[in-house]
Amino acid sequence: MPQIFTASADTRLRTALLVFVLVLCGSVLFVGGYMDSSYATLVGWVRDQPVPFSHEHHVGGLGIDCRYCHTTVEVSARAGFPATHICMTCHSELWTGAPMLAPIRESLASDRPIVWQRVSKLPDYVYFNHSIHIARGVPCVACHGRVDEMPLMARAQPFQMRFCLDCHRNPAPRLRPPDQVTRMDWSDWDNHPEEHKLYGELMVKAYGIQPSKLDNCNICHR
Amino acid sequence: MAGENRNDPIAAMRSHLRGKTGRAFWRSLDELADTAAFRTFLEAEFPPLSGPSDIDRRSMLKVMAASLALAGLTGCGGSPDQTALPYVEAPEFVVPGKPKWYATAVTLGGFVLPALGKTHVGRPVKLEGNRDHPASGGATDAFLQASLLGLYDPDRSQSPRILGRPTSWSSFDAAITAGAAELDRRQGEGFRLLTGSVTSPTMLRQIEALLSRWAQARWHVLEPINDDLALEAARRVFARPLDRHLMLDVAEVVISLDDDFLGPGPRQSVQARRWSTRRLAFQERRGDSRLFVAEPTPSLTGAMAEDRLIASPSRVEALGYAIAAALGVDGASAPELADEERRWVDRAVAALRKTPGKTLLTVGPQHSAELQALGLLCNERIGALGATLRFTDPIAAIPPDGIRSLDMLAQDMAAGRVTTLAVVGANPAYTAPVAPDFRAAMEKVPLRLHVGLHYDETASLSHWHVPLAHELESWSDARAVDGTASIQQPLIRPFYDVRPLHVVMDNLVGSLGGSDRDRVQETWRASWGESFDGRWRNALVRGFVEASAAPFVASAVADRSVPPHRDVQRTGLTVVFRPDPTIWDGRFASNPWLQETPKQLTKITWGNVILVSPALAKERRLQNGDVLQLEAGGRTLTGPAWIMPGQEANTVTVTLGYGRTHAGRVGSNLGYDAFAIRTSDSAWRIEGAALSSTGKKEIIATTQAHQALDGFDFVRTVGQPDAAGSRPDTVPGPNAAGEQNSQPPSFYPTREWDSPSWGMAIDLDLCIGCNACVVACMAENNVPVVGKELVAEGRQMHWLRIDQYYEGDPAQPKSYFQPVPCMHCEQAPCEMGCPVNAAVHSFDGLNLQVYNRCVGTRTCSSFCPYKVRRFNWFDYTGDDPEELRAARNPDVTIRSRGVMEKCTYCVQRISEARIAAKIEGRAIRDGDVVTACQQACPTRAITFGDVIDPETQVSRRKASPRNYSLLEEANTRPRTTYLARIESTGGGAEDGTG
Amino acid sequence: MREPSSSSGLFGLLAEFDRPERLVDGVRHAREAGFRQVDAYSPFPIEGLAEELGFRDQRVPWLTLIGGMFGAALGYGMQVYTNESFQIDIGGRPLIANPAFMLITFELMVLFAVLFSIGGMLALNHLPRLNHPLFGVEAFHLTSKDKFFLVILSNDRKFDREKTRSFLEGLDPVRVNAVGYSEEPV
Amino acid sequence: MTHIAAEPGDRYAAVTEEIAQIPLHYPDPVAWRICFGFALLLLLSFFISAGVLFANGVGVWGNNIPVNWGLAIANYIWFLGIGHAGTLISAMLLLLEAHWRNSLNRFAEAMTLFAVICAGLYPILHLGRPWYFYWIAPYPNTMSIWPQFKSPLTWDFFAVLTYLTVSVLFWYVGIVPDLAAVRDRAKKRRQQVFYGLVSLGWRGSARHWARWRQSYRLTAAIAVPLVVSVHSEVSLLFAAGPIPGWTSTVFPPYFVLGAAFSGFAVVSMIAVVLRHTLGLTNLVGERHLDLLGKFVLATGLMTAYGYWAEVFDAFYSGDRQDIGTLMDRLAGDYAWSYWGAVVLNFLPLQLLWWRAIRTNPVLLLLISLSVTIGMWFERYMLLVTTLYRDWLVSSWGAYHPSFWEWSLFAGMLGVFLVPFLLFVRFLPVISSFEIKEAAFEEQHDA
Repeated sequence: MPQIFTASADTRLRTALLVFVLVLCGSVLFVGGYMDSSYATLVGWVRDQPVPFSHEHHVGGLGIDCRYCHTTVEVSARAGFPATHICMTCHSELWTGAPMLAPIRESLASDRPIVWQRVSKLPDYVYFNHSIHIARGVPCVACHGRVDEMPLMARAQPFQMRFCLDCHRNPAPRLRPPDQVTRMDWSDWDNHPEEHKLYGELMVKAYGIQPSKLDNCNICHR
Repeated sequence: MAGENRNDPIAAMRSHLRGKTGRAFWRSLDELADTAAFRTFLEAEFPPLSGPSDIDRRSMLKVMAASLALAGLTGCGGSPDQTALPYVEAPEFVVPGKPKWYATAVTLGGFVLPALGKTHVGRPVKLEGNRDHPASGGATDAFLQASLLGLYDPDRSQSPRILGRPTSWSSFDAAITAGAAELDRRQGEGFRLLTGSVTSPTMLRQIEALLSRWAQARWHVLEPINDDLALEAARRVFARPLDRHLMLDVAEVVISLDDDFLGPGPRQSVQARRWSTRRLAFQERRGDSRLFVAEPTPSLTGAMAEDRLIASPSRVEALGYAIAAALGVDGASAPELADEERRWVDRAVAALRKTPGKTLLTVGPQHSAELQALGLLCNERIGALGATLRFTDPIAAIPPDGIRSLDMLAQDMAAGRVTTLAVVGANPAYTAPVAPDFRAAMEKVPLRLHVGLHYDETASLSHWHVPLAHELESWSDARAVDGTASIQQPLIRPFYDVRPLHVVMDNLVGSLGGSDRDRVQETWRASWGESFDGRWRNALVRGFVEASAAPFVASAVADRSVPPHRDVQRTGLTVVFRPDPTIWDGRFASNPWLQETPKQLTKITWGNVILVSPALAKERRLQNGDVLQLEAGGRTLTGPAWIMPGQEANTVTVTLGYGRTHAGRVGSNLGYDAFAIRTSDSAWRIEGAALSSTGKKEIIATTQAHQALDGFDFVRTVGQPDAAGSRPDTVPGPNAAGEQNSQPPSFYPTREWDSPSWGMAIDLDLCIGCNACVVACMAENNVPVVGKELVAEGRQMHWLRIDQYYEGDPAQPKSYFQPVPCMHCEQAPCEMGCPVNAAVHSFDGLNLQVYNRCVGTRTCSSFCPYKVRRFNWFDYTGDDPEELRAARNPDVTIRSRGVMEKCTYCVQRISEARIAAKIEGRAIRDGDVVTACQQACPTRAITFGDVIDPETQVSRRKASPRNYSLLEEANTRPRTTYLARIESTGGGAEDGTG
Repeated sequence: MREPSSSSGLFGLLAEFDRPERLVDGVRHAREAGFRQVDAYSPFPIEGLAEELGFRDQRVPWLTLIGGMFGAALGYGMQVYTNESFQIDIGGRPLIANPAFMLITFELMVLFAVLFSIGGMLALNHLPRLNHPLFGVEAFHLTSKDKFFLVILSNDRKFDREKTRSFLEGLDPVRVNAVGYSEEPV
Repeated sequence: MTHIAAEPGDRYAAVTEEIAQIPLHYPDPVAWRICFGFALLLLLSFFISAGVLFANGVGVWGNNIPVNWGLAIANYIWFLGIGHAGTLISAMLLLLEAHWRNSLNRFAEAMTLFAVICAGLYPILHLGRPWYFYWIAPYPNTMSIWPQFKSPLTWDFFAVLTYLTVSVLFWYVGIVPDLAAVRDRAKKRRQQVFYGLVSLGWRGSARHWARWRQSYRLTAAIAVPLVVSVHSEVSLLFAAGPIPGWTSTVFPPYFVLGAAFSGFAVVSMIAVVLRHTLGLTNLVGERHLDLLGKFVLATGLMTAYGYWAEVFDAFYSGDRQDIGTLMDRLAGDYAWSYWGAVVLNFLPLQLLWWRAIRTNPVLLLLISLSVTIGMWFERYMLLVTTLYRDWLVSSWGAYHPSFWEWSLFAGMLGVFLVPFLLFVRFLPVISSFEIKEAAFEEQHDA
């Protein structure tokens, strides 16, 4: 009986199988990697805004407190976007003619809201409440990052369930004195963890925070 | 088919196995009648290609997707989620994400239903009862809960029309000023104003102004469901019209002659609250609470009665005379009574005599003035006047011609004496009696003007139509049934191009411009003078004007003459009219929430039926859904039959409000129009009617196919306020056996719960099945409406349903209500069934449904013994119109297609309370969390709270010996438990009667 | 059993029998004659033939056992780990509900036992093997039909082209062929 | 197989030719094409129905609350049940050294394979959000949440997955030597390459045979308990819930036996059809029909016992809810499904007591058909009669499958038939080498 396949056919067959397996593993790894990549999480991606507002300048440079613009962060679920009037408190005096600020003036004139692009956005089935986090001393940087170093606002953390759970399951290390929550650069605190390593645990006790309950579904989903 | 033959083998087999026979059950009337409903189900469910056609059928709701930019709604950040729209100038005190509450009111039949409006960034999302209100004390009803949706109704009229064609306000202004000038010249001759019942001081002020300006003008009132006969009766007895007020919180014994005082209507929440006050006291053995009812057709009051007698309207009259005679009312002669009637009268009178001064006899306001007058005399005999029955001057203004008001108008129009007819907030073309023929007469009027929320039947008959602003978006005032005045303040700026009532009223007399706010303030400034500012603010904050309730008047009997009892010879059937329990006289026809709310006793949605008695059905071989032709007084209507247990044998009941032709895309062309046979002199009852079958069948969308309790112990009853709940005919569960809170054994570890851990107790002794909780739940939790066809297929979405059961002989059964939310079982089968952790348990005892994790295997529902879970078979919310999106509660997730949903114990309110408590650094207090259903309940039947803390209200109720859990034998350890209904009264039991 | 390197040019000598019994005898004689690099081919498994060839390999059963244990451990471990990593109260059931876990544990045990067993079998048999010197032999296709073959490989210590051929002739086969290496399909 | 030529060599040759020739020169290509075309039409109906389903949602079906499972789950159980016979026949009988199995096991296993695929599709199709079906599988994810391993559905997921994989491997390993035989008979280059590849270069080395036997028999030994476990777990999908009429300990054995019952019935049907169309009367002989008939009879009687046990349990417990459910089955709106199951599964079965009827292909076919339909009735009955009336009378409902459910069912038959017809056409439908082996051993024992 004549050979059906050449001797090299086996080599080719085995290579093919190997390649197939590799591609399989590869694609799995790729999908996994993609979900964590900033393409999926949008971490570090800047979005075009009607006005190129620089947190770096206003927060880092001028040292304006977060709450000056995000007025309701302490009392409401939402931090709140600044009303045009808040911008104009200063910019009716400074840079009054700056073309960059035209949309602000236009908004004030036409009484139409400025349409900002959301950067830190959670799905609608997630109910995040700013006020309680502030009250417990979870600093803004924990989720929003060093906005004082962001010329244009970008997402600092992957807002995935895993990210929320990590903190909810072990809040202690992230807690600060509530009066320091809006403080961006607190390197002396952050650089010497041993000096305040007890603080978090004490606060967790003081507030009666029970991480075992904080990862329950109804904490965030309704 | 399963009927009797189904149960005999059971009985036989059990007698073999258990050595004792089961009791003889009767199953649903349908099975007696060869499962008609299931056949209709079958027809309902077997349209081939049901898929796409389902979508089409639902389009009735979907076409609402009117695309319009809503000026009032764009600023709410609710727009496509990627963008954020901050305020330009942040309004003071408005915190995005935090709701604000405003005290206001909606009205029904002119009377105030006091409400607190919850708004998110200026958008009303929920109405709740006003706890401070002297009359309601926070009680609400389905109408109050649902009127929020009326605000967002996409079918509301949105521009003035002339001859049906939309036109501009300017052209209307031009026309109306010209017309007014003309009328000024003619002293208003030929001008007629037709309104609904009016309690609003401002409205009255404007009407008086109009009438004084035009001496010849005349004002008429049309309120299809009114108290005219009651006022007439008062006029007979007291020589002046008086409003009656039932002091049900005082009355320990109430005899109701066909008076459904717990039933739907403007007085429901107030009277139900009073009744529950008495009932609660009685539960603590403070005084008695007994209710005797004689009625031709089942009512909520009858369902709560300890002793219910089925009597035709004419027999009700006879009973009235018999009681009067027994009480010794002069001139009252006892007519012939059947034994059963005789015994009932004896029991009733005995009860009346027992606690003088604390008894009350009430006659249905739909009965003849003679009978009601007799009732008043009886009350005088038993010392009820001024005690359990008190009077005030009429709260609603009485038009010049009083009871004949509408007939006069019809005559004048027919005689051509009317040149201009202005209809404000009424719909005579639909609700006016057919005789005298109002519509025909109306055609004769040269200029017809309609002012209303919708372009309705009357509008279509009018030259001009003027769109009104909704109560929740305009300023007004009105009085509650006790006379307490409320200032209605808008919760939102009108988002259609419409005008407020009081502005239009002034437009009529040619004065343009000005705001409704000024006009209302004008009214009150007049009466308050100096102290206006303070009192105005106070009225707005509290939701009512302090101490504005009408004072009770001493009621001296002027005329004791008793008209002789005329015993009508019954020929044929008796037709009785009733308002529809969910859409009233049709004014709520375009409200999907109310349309989909099951009628309390029939569980029918999206339509009305002709109620016939089981006996009549048997005699005529009728089945549910058979289309009948009803001939009464020479007029006919056709509608589907519904066999009503407890209906008087030869009485058929028709309900008003359906069969509308101009009720928008939701409400038009549903059911039959009972106004078509209603004349002004037989407005509530027609004798000598005839019934014939058309041989057709109609699909009836009901949410409960089977209402026979069959001796199961789902609803338990006790004889004593503090007895353990059980039914004599069922094996009592552990609770019934007296060992409270003893849990049946289980394989699973018993978990220790920290406080707070939530639970609910529902007192079946208080629940009157009014549906307020059902609608409140829909409003709070964004529960979608699915439409008639899907309801007929068993796909309604109500998270909270009220099961209605009959027990006993179908001719005169006992009737029970049982609200069934999710039980939040501690050992929940649903959770065990879910493969993806979408149904899980929380640390505070909630049975959670995580919509965004659900993949829709529906195992949870298969495993749920209570079948309280609801599934999104289609995308029910995707193409909701902008308005309905605006009505949604932003604190509750909108469920997508293919996910399971169910009662959450209002988890959003729990979270809110928990976070608030944490920020304030305190524990959650009892009462911090009030679920929507609990808040809505007029009788305080629902309590909710922490079941670990023994001091909470709910713990105290659960400690009651009447406490039991539904389907204990399933051992699911429900968090929602029930308190057994008390069947005979403590007082009665003490001295052996009752 | 190692095959001779293709450089030798000759794979071995192939004897064809028309009856299974003859093949079995042939194998026995070859073994007795001291040949070790012997293999036999038949259309169906013949009881005891492999043993005659000195086949003592028990690795497949062992692999199956290992696979089974691995699967079981994986299944149970996975369920315990996942429940511990996110502890959720499910209807009041115990967190680690062993009776419930047994089912998946069993399923995975079976799955991996079979995977290991069959995977191992193919691997140890060096399959797939599309090209083999024997396929070059004219009559060899009958091995899947009704003929039985005995081959003595050229790398056997006692292999001598002539002696071995005559030895095979002595076994009374249908015929004896030399099996060579051929690169391309003929 | 005494009717085959006495000379063993010729006997082997004859068997090989008879079987290996079918894929190479199919006897009746026209008839095959007609059947295949029909199957393709059904398959089309599957894709259309699935499309409509995905476009609109599960609402296009007749499901509702309380009956929120319907045809989909009933058919899932039915198909999976059918899928049990193949493995049972080939694995169990292999271990029992029952040589007659060799004429049946190949196509029985193929039937199993495709039936299990159909079964596996249903649970995915019936999901509310099928695009998330993979959430049932445990994989590390950004939600750091896992499947719920205490749920019968998760058990099913693993059971079906395992069963499918094992069946495929078992079937394939069993077919490889015959593929080699076909390869060696193939003349056309295309056929040579195809069969050469799929036969993995099998050449019948004694050592290969030895290892093959080890793993084949071990797999068989494991497959038997697997089969039992799979349908037991499917039964828990019902029995784990607290619903009267479901929560019963008799369910696992009841389901497994029912499964074997329906499976054997379908195998008998296929056997009759194949032996006729492919002219395999001397390979699939009367003896095989006879034995199949006996199996159907035996499992059928056990299933009948299950029916009786159900009735007895309900009355013995005296529990109102259980009796109520039973009464709904006997006399409720869906009594037709109960009596349909009892009648079709029990009465015709009794004919199989006679050998003459067992060995009569037509009668056997008809009886098996009645059993197959009867078992579908049973699945439908168990599901619907339980759900449409459970605990609370207030939530009693009704269920009527919609057009799209039926069309999907038809489509599913296409999903089964298309691959099965391809198998019949292009692969050896009977295990030739095992027949030869059996012949060899019989000859030796003799």
